[in-house]
Amino acid sequence: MSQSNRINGGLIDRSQTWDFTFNGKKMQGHPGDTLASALIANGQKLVGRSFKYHRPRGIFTAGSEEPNALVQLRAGAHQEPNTRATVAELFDGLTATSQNHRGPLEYDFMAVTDFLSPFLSAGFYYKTFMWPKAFWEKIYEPIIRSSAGLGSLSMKEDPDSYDKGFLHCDLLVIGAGPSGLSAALTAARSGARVILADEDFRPGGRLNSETLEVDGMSGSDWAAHTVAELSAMDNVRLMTRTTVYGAYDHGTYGALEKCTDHLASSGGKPRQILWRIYSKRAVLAAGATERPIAFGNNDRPGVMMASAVRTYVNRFGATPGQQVAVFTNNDDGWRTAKDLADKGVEVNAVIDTRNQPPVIEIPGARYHRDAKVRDTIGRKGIKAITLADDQVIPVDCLAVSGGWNPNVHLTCHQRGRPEWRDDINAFVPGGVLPVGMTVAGAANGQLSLASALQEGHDQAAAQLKDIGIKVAKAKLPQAEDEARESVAFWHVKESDKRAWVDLQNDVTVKDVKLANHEGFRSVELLKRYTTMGMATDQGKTSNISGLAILAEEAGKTIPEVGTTIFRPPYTPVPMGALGGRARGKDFRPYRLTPSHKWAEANGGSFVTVGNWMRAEWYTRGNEKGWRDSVDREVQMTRNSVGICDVTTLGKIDVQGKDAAAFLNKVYANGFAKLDVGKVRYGIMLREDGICYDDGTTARMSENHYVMTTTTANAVLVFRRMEFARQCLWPNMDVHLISTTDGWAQFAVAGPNARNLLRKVVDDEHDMSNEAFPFMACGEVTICGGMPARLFRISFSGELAYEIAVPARYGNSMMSVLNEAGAEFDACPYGTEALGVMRIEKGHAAGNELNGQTTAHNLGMGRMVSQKKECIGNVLSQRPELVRDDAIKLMGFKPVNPETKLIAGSHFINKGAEANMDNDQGWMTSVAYSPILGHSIGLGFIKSGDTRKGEIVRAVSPLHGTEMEVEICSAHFIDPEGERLRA
Amino acid sequence: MARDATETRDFGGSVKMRYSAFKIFMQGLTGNKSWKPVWREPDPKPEYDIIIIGAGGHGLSTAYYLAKEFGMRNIAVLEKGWLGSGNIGRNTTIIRSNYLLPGNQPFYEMSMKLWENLEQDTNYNSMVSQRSILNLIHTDGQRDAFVRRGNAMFLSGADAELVDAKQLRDELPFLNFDDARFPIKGGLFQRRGGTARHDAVAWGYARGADSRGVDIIQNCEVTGFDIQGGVCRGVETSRGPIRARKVAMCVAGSSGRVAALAGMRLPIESHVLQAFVSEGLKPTLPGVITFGAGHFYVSQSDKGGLVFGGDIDGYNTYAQRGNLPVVEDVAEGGMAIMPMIGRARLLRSWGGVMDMSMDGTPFIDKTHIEGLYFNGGWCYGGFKATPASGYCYAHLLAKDEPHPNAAQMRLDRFMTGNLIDEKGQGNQPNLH
Amino acid sequence: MIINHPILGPRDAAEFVCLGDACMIDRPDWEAEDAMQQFHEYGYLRDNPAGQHQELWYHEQGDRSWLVLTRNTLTHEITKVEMARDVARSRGRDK
Amino acid sequence: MPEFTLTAEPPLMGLNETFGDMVLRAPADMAIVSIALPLGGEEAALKAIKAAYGVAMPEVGQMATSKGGETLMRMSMDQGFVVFTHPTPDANAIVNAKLKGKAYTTDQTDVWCALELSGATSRDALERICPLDLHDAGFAVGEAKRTMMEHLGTIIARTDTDTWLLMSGSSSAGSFLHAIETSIKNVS
Repeated sequence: MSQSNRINGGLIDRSQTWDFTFNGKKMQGHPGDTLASALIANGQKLVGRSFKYHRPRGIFTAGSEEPNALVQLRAGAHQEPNTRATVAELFDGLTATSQNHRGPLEYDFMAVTDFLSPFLSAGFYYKTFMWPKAFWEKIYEPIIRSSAGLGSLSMKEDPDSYDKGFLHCDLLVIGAGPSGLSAALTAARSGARVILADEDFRPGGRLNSETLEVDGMSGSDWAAHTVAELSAMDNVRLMTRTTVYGAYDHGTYGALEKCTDHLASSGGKPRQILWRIYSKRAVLAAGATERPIAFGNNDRPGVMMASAVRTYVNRFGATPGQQVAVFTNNDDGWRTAKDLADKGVEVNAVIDTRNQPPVIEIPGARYHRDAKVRDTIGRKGIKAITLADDQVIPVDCLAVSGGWNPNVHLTCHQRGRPEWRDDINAFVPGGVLPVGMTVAGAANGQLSLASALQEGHDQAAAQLKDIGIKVAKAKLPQAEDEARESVAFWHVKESDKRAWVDLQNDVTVKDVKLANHEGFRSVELLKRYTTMGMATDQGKTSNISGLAILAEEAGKTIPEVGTTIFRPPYTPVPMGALGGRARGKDFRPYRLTPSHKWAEANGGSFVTVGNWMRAEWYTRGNEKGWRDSVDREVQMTRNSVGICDVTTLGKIDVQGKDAAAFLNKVYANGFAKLDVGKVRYGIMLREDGICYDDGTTARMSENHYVMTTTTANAVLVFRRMEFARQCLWPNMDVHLISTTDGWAQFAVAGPNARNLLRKVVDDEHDMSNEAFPFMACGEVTICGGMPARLFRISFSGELAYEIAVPARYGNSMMSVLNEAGAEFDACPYGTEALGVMRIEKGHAAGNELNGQTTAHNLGMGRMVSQKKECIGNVLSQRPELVRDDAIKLMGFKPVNPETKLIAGSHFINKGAEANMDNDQGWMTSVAYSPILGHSIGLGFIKSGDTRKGEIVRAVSPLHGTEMEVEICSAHFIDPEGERLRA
Repeated sequence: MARDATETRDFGGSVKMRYSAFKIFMQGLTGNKSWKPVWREPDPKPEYDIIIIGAGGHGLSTAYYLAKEFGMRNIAVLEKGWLGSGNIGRNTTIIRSNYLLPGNQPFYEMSMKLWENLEQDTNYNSMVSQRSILNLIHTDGQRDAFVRRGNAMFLSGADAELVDAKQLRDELPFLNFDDARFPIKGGLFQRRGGTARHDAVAWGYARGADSRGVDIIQNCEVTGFDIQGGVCRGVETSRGPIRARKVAMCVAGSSGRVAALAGMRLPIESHVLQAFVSEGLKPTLPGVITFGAGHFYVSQSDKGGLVFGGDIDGYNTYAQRGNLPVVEDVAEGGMAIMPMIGRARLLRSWGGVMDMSMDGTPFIDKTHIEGLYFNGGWCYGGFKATPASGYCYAHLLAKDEPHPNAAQMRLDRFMTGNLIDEKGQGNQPNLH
Repeated sequence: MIINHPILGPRDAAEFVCLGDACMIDRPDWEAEDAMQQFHEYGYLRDNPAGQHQELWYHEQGDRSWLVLTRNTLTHEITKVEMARDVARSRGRDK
Repeated sequence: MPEFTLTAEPPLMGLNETFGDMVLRAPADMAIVSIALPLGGEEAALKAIKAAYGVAMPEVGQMATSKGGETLMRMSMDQGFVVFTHPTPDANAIVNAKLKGKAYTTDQTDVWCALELSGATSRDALERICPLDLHDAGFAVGEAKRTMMEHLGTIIARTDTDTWLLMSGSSSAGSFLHAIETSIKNVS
């Protein structure tokens, strides 16, 4: 019985038939179908289970407001939970399964909750599950969790790719229904840059669902003609399958374009694109959403929105039932009855809450005026309805119309607060709308076709005028004004059965009443207590009814109760799309050092340091673990010479007549009197007196300095120096430019460093200790004329240089240095050996300069000049920061040399209990010193400078360890600095 | 704290009902018709011993502990909107005590212990769920810092557990171990950390305070202070003046605005933190996962939504909404660390206004105006502090001396230099 | 947000880094007798207004200029964008 | 004769790829030197630039090309770039000499890597990563702007109707190329 409910007409392509499956059942549909329309055509009524009571549910709407028909689409890693069947386009081979049930959909074991519903009223869980105490997490909560939720993730990596993009326009038109098309047409013909976005795959909005005419054509034909005209224009970007999901500041909108969701496979292209649209002006033409009426058992499969029934019949050629009744409080509902009857579907009753003559004569239908549906019958699909006067009418579909709610969502994303309009019994956009946005058509409460077309034009014209674009004269599309009278009618009071307000989250009229009774009287409290409007449909079909019932219950008017506001996104947006390309290895860019290739070819193992990849060590033939390599690199360097790529250190060119004075302000120590050809170590404070970076600055010429920063802080230092230059001392002639990437810089360290460099540096440069002593710098040439910079600085504590060449020569330079060093048994060393050597030397690095420590703590308190204006020196002198018993950076060695120290251990005095009150400080960095043959550490400890030789305990309860350590000087090797001056 | 069991008498006269499974059963049989209002809606009296400004989590818990632990009853909590409408109603519900510094960690551990007994204490199920919280480690330096922190946690009586990548892979196989830009090297767990149902925390405290006679007055905005000769004697409100012996500000997110009414400038800026929830999903994540390097943290609510967030937007604002760059930044972090969430959809986003303090640490202190007290500066860590903040603030208000666990949370610490800067970012609020 | 840069025109705020209150331009005199007190206020106390706010933004992914925005913290409306260097000079800062 | 020789290996050396109507290539031997205008010496510096290149330093965000083929690119009020074809690592010295010390110069050649993207649909590709308005109304030929693409600071210059010069940090050249290539593939 394939497509038993397929009827004539509709905007589907019957020349092709596609196969798909629902819960494994084979079905057919056509291009132009949604999954929902195809399910309806195939007579599938039951499509899912509700959230709390696991009630059987069917398709309720025909759009993105769908609360019931959520399915898992596709399979395997492509499995996509909670997809609304009403917006999922059919494709050949589609597979869908229902969700939120245990056992088959028809016999959900969890439906037992429905029978327990008297005990599961709103907020019941706040009142129980508290005894015995341990049961909440062990028993109750796991049960709640597994029965809650809806669909499942595959737990596999999303196999699709996503992209992002940026668009700019004069006018963004949101929604391609009648008012949107009219607005776009006006703007496009006037030459404005227009973006027209619509969530549907077929532009036209309700025009595709109705039998109304525009300019003498069917509405859908007019839409197609208009779209064709717009598509042909260069200044128009027509974006179908594109939902504008959020209105952000200053005319920025977020939009999601679904590119391949309607295809069986994405074919390697991005599945979706997340657009950021920068608009000068916007017209919101998002239409309106029909709302239900609450009555007993109004959630049964087959109870549908009247407009949705019309959509399925008119647009998709599929009827939701063979025997349909219409329940309405307004004129519009009658059109459903008429369209059904016109298509030959039996309409056996029209029930209008109003006491008035029929709006339209419906052949074959009995008219019940001033009547209400009290209850429905049929657990897995409606079989009959019971009216308030107890008449029972057999139906297999009930079309319900409770009036229309303008889609004001995007108007609320900033400061807009909807306003109530009594004449249409609905909220319309109100308050302060997002900058540059106006609203047209049904979204603005203009619910008739003619007025929507007119307002689309008018709003677009007004917006263009506002940005100085002349509006071209053109004939307006013409249509009749259809009947739209309605009354406010929210729920059938005669119903003694549960009447649903929020279908997905199972919130009933009784729950709303209970919340009000218990004191949850603000709309926001109601929402939070009952969870009304918090389901995946964000309450598109429930919120207004809910608050109308709350108002009734509290004896207030709807405007007095107010409304909850809508927040982005308008419809849910996949995380994959929001993440775009930035995932996996593409999460952040990689920065490679100039010698990266050489390192790859020479046993380099890499580590991420910020965005940089640095060689952490270079493995040689027989080395089994990293320690072998690192110990060797340290020993070879200290014994002869080692080479390390230190390009990642930030480099800033500082130039200008006031450069010296400027540096004197940004460094805490003196920089006013640094000679040309000299380098100085400097520490930088934040304004709060904390030491945040250190480095060296070399004076290359009278007005030219080259500064280095730590790798981690390069960007921050530059930013703060620009701040000082532009905002604090704006009249200094000083200029900054980053050259971090421009120079490949290598440390050459060890007793043979000079000997090695002599082979590379051109002969005319005197490398002797006298001519080029410790802390000298200069421009040199190497390898026969190549410009380079040479600095005699040392992080390792050895005789050492750093030599810089233009970055493109860096890889070659690493090779040359190693070749030149071969005769000295030179070795390349990585960040680990660098770290070991700096700990041996007692130099502070990131673990010590962690943004919490002062120069006083670091043992450099005297470097902070109080005799000049510089950043941070004043506040560095606050009493708590200069206490004598402050923590001080010290060295630590294990009493038992076999013990391995642990960074992050805390120091506790011998005999004291290990607790916070007795905390003396912590170990910041540790290393195994191959030179000393035991583990060493740096750390901060209270009054450390006066406690040398004392034994304390380094405790790490995290590891369950405790060891005795001796406080010592942080300079484990060459404390007098003889090596580096050699 | 055992006194509570029998205290169900409403000072307004009616008898409060005690919640239990049996009560639910009986109510269910009789159509849920005789549940009592959870709180009264009293009119303000002309004078109170203590006025608490702000019926958010901290204000309500302060009132609750004042009444319950310090025997004070003549208290009003004034709220400009509906109770719980501040940041207690818009956060990511995480509870943890995994701080580093001595000025913080004992306080948060105190809070954790109060959380652990909250439901029994308030007779309200706030769904405290100790599902664990994990901070991922990506570099050696980060591990060193986390070891220091984990040990600080132990030293203050909390729990912590260091795991390596292999252990993590066994426990959370869906994390991106094989293709990560920043490889996962391990993590620091606090197994006692987790989540709680944020709104229910406010409701539980409100119900508990109300039943002990505290007047919770909604829709009552404070418009000024009655300060005479350096002494605060009450407040002006949208419902008229109310006198009080002590006035306690507790309006994190609006601290700047309210303090300005008393002529105070604060070491606080207001910033927006966005938070997000996905559509409901069957159980996906066991606990709270924090990917600090990627500005992303996430947990799953009992209802099934993935609740997640990241950094603050970074600009001063009082608007409860943010902008796209941060939305995308957060999602990027999520996709980078757990690419299996790609097909989950973000359902709703919102923004909460944060009191960002100058060192990232809050204040519970007297002000320079006698009789006026201040509680604020919670940055985006206020939710987990709710019980201890209320308890310590109540202690300060009742005894006029700080609770030992909050003794360093002083307003004058920037003058003395006793900074409590967990992140080491200095006096720039948007970096904390 | 869009920042209308005085030289470059409208740019997405994502290109910028926000520092905070423009009072940070007014760095106190380090030699004043109450310098510590003044620096405490400069470094720590903020008006934090709900409304017009003058604040510093840095165009890190642009021309590296520091800007002073006049922006409303309730609505996010930006009514003025100036080069911070000009503002600093007009407030008497020199070298 | 020196014992050792250094070879240049710029990160994108020799890149030349075609994708449909788009061509992506790395310009060879592109030298870049920044010019900072001394405070108080702006006029003299601008004069020296004009004298050296025969064209005036353009307004911020604009480019100007000299007869000799050098391009002046003004990146901010007090700083601009001169971009020219020059293989050896002495670009700074050349510019410095030309300006006779009237401005502060810094060699930026190795700070950047460059890609030139051309073709009728190049704008569609760039739309996926560039937040700037790339249409004529927002980006004329001869303009150069600095922005951010895929977390990378980038200079984008429109050198012809369908030709764009893109410059980003040289250390992240691989990621930069990957970002541009992905954009191209996603639209072609």
